[in-house]
Amino acid sequence: MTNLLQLLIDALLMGGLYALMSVGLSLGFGVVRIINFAHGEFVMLGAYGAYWALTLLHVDPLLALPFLIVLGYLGGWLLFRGVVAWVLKAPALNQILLTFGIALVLQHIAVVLWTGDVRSAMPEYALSTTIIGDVFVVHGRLIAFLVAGTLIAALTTWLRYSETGRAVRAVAQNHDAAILMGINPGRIYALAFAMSTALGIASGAIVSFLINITPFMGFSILLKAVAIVILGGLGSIAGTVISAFILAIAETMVAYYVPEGAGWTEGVAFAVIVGILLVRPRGIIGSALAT
Amino acid sequence: MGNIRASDLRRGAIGLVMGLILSTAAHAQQEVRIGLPVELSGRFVAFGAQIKRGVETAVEIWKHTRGDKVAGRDIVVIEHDTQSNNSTTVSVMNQLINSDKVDILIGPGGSDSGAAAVPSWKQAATHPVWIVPGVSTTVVEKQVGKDPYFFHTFPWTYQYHETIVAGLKQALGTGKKVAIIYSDGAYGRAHIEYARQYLKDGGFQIVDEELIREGAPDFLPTLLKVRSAHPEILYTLVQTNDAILLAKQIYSAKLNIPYLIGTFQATLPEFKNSLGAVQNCWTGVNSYIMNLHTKADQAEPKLFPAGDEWEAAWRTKYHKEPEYMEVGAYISTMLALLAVEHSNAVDRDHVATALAAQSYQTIMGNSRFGPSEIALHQAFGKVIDFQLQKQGDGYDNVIFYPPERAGGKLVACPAQ
Amino acid sequence: MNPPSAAAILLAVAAAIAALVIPFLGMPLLTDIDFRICALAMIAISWNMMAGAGLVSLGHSAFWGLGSYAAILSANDLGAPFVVSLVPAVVAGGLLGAGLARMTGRLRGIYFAISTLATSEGLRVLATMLPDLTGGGNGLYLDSTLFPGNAAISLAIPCGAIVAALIAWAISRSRYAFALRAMRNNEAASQMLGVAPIRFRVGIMAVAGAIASLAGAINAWHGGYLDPGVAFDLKTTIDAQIAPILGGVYTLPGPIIGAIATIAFEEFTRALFGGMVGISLLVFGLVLVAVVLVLPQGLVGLLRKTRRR
Amino acid sequence: MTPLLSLSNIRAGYGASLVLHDLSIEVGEGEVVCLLGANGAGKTTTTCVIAGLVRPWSGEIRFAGESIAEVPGHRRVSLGIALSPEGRQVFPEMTVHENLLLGSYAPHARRDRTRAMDQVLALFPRLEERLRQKAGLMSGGEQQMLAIGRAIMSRPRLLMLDEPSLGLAPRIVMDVYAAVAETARAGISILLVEQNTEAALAVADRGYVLANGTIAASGSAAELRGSALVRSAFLGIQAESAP
Repeated sequence: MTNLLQLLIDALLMGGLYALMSVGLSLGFGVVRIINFAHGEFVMLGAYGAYWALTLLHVDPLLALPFLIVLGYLGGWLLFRGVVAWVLKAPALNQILLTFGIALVLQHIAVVLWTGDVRSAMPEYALSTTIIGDVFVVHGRLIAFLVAGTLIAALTTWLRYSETGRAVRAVAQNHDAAILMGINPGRIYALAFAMSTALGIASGAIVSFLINITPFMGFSILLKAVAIVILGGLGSIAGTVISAFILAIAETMVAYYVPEGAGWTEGVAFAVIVGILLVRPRGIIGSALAT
Repeated sequence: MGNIRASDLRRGAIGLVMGLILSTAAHAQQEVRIGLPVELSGRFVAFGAQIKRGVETAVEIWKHTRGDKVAGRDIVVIEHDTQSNNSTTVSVMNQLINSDKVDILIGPGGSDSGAAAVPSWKQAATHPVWIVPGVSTTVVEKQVGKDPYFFHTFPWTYQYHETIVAGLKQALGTGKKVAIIYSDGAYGRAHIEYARQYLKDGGFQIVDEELIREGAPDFLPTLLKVRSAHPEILYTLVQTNDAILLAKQIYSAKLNIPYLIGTFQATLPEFKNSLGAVQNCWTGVNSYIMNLHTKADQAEPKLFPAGDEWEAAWRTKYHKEPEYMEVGAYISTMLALLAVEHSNAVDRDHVATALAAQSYQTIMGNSRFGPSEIALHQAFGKVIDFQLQKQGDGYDNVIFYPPERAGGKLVACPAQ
Repeated sequence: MNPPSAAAILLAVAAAIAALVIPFLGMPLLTDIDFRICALAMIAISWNMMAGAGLVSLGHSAFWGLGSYAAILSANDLGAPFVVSLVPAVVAGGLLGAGLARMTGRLRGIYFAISTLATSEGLRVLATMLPDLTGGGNGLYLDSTLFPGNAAISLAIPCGAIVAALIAWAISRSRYAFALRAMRNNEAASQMLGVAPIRFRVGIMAVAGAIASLAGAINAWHGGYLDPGVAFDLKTTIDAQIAPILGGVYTLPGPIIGAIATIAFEEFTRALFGGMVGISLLVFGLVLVAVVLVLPQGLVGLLRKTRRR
Repeated sequence: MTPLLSLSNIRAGYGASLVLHDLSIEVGEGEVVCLLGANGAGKTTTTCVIAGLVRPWSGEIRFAGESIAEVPGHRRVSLGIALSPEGRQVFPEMTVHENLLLGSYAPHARRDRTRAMDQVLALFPRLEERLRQKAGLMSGGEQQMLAIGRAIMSRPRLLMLDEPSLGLAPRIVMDVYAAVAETARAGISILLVEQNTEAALAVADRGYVLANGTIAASGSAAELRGSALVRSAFLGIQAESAP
């Protein structure tokens, strides 16, 4: 049953991408306790960044990636200090509306600067494939999977073994105890939010040669990331990565086996959100943190 | 706030209202008001921008040749952005018809906007002449029915498939196995019925029909199902964004299907620029294709110049190739202005009868309006089948049907 | 809620009369704006009711869309005239509201918001994938023979808005109000005081859902055309939040003043920037961010502050 | 000899409710001082004010001769102030080892982290056995040892312990207090906040009795042990006459 094998490979490669897209959101929520509704727009900006690097400067998206990550980090830091920091104590309503507003602004800055036309980056590895037996692997997807894997591995190692990484986990687990250790929570919030933005930009850069780039691509990405983060347990990085693969596999299976399945795939993410929230509001896989 | 008495409020409101009523009435005689309900932001911003450029150029060239007025009236173009949002489209149509009291409506471009615009036009007591240079979905044709004030200068869905299937039949004979991929939106749903009907009548064997979701990131599962059906022809009914991604994923999945059939997307610059080599051997239809070296119209050589001259002028003005909806909007505006000039009136009956009687030789062929399956006034229903074939380092639209305009033959896509 | 001053009552009555009279002034532009303000006021009041019980809805387009389809389908398939077709819409909205409240009983804050978002997007996928019922992507046209004329519809929406405002006013004076405020501040504490959160939550969500669906239904008749994208448009969810936030959350006049401000602002940006692609919605986003940062209590909060000083 | 820590006329509370009314206490260099009092007397608020988690409404805090009221919470550990907080509050998802590493997060502590680690593991051998285990899965007593160990890792001059014996079996309480005594012998001044009067007075040089936010009595450990006031303050009954 070659098609099944092919489906699993596609799902696996797509799962890596979904993981990178949602890990940033999960980190942001784990530490700063805010679901950033503008996360999809950071992915969009990353995609445009890689696209313009390739078309104007003839720099391959993978070479542009480090610069985009740094830019994303700085942008995230400024956005946090300038705007997001003021609503940390505000009720959930204000936080949701604020990030919603930021999403609207970023979306339409993109429309004003680059119009609504469809674009996609086309480095030569985007479409070339290798055939193994009668299963084909698209180079672009494999590369995206590998880059996503390395970035997530780097993130988890940094969180586990570095001083600041431990400090971030400490703030996420117990804000007051972290202060007693000499950790400045304000700085850690800004750092975590900036990293979450940088991760969004990075996933945008590697998505630029896989799917279409438009100013309005952010919203559907956000909803998928929210479904994954909720399935994986809010704030748990490991849970998020596992549930990213689960969602990718579920979507691919529905697309293939259910009649007119391609139409229903988007419904899978929403069914997951509603289903999980009713069964176990704190998410299933990762041990969720007390919000 | 508390101290304003209710009576003051009332007196102020009435004064405002009277002022408004007087001003609109006075303007009616000396103007011809053209309303543009166009998408200037949102998903269909590309179509809206094209229509706007087409209308602007037409008015400019008219003023250049005939002077600032038409039949003694100033030309006033009123444009409102529908934001590619159907509820905004309803309010924009209401505003143009009832408040701006336009004489002629031109637009919108996208099928969804067109579908949403119909009810507010039909419900208006004396709805104005409405020329639509875009919108292919027959949902609109069914809603508009035999209305004498509706003019369509763009092919309907079935006119696409009538010509595509005829071209395929002439090139490949009958009995070939066909797989169809269609989108779950208005576009796909509208086209699938006619595609099925014309392909069956044309003697083709439909082996697979697959639905895809508009804006989905991954079509591979669908392509695997198509691959197991082993079709010789892949017939796709999707709009620009999905068409680009689908073309890329078909290429990387190495489906090796000899004939790749699309509808309009192969003509769009976004399709060509985004795909590069991947666009090779995709076929499509269009009512307008560049450098067909059409001749100028005898009666109005300045308003409808020769193809090459008009295209050159367009390139210098906008530094880009002209696209079909720009040409459609240009011609629609010219026809409208000529109708006002011939009938020397702006009321809808005179303009409608004058429009229906006209016949000019334009870049998109003869402009005569005739009945389509349901609607009364349809122009430029004839489409041309073409295939993107590699010529030197670029890709050209090689026409293979109808025979009298063919410049080449349909070729199978190279195996990967 | 301190008892409203005489001026406030006068203003409310004047606004109600204006909303009812405008459609008959023969001013189409004004009638269209009046229609959109009243429709927005209805969903803003509905959203504000939910927010009053501590429930942040990100799925108001679900109620709006469900109401639209219920009305148009009952008209086209069952031949129900305008007013009769509003009944299934109200019932559908109420059931969805109550269902959501019961289903998401334990969820608070962000979780509730996300489940409403998922519900509205889920309904949009359902509407797209069931073409024989809803016409799917092809869209659904109101059977024009049933069209009761613009007057009836232009009158229905202000009545809907006035009814919604009266319901909100009635609730604010009932013991519901104190229970809801307790729930908003601290669910556990209110439980101890004998307030059954589930019962109040279901009640409020049913009423608020019904109001939002009624607005959607009347708008569907006004527009005459429906497709999943229109019915479950994200913009409805955004507008439903912006109006109460702009006007002042948890207050009675807030959603109404906010609705007027939002539509006025929308017309202003469309007129001023209409021609330039995307600018109008960009400015709108900036205002949203600014309002949340600068005016958390919205205009009414500002008004109250200035009057008290 | 100026005291290491001195609080004068501290008024502090949460929101609108005042908890500490004009609290003044002192801890000398190398001294072990205990702060006794019933539940809700304001003991934890005191430690939070000193550690910088709670801003006092008024009054002065001086540490090693300087006023530290303006020093933010996360900088007080670098001055040498460490707190093992009420309820232990270890980082549940992290291992014992990671919790201890975090204890020495402050730059000055990071420099001789290995020596501090050996010292703490010697002081609490049970922690060495469970070094790789998640802190959240350990017993109350082990978590208490970890909390104290974590505080010691920051090389403090003043170690504050907030109710270390709460909810522990008597045998574990003895181990904990043995470790406290050994730490005191190493010259670290200790502020011991406790309800367990005997255990505290056994270790302390001097002490205060806190009742309803003010100091009801103070004196050497011996004086306090005998005084009726300690009993009444502890049981919360209002004593007729001050000693």
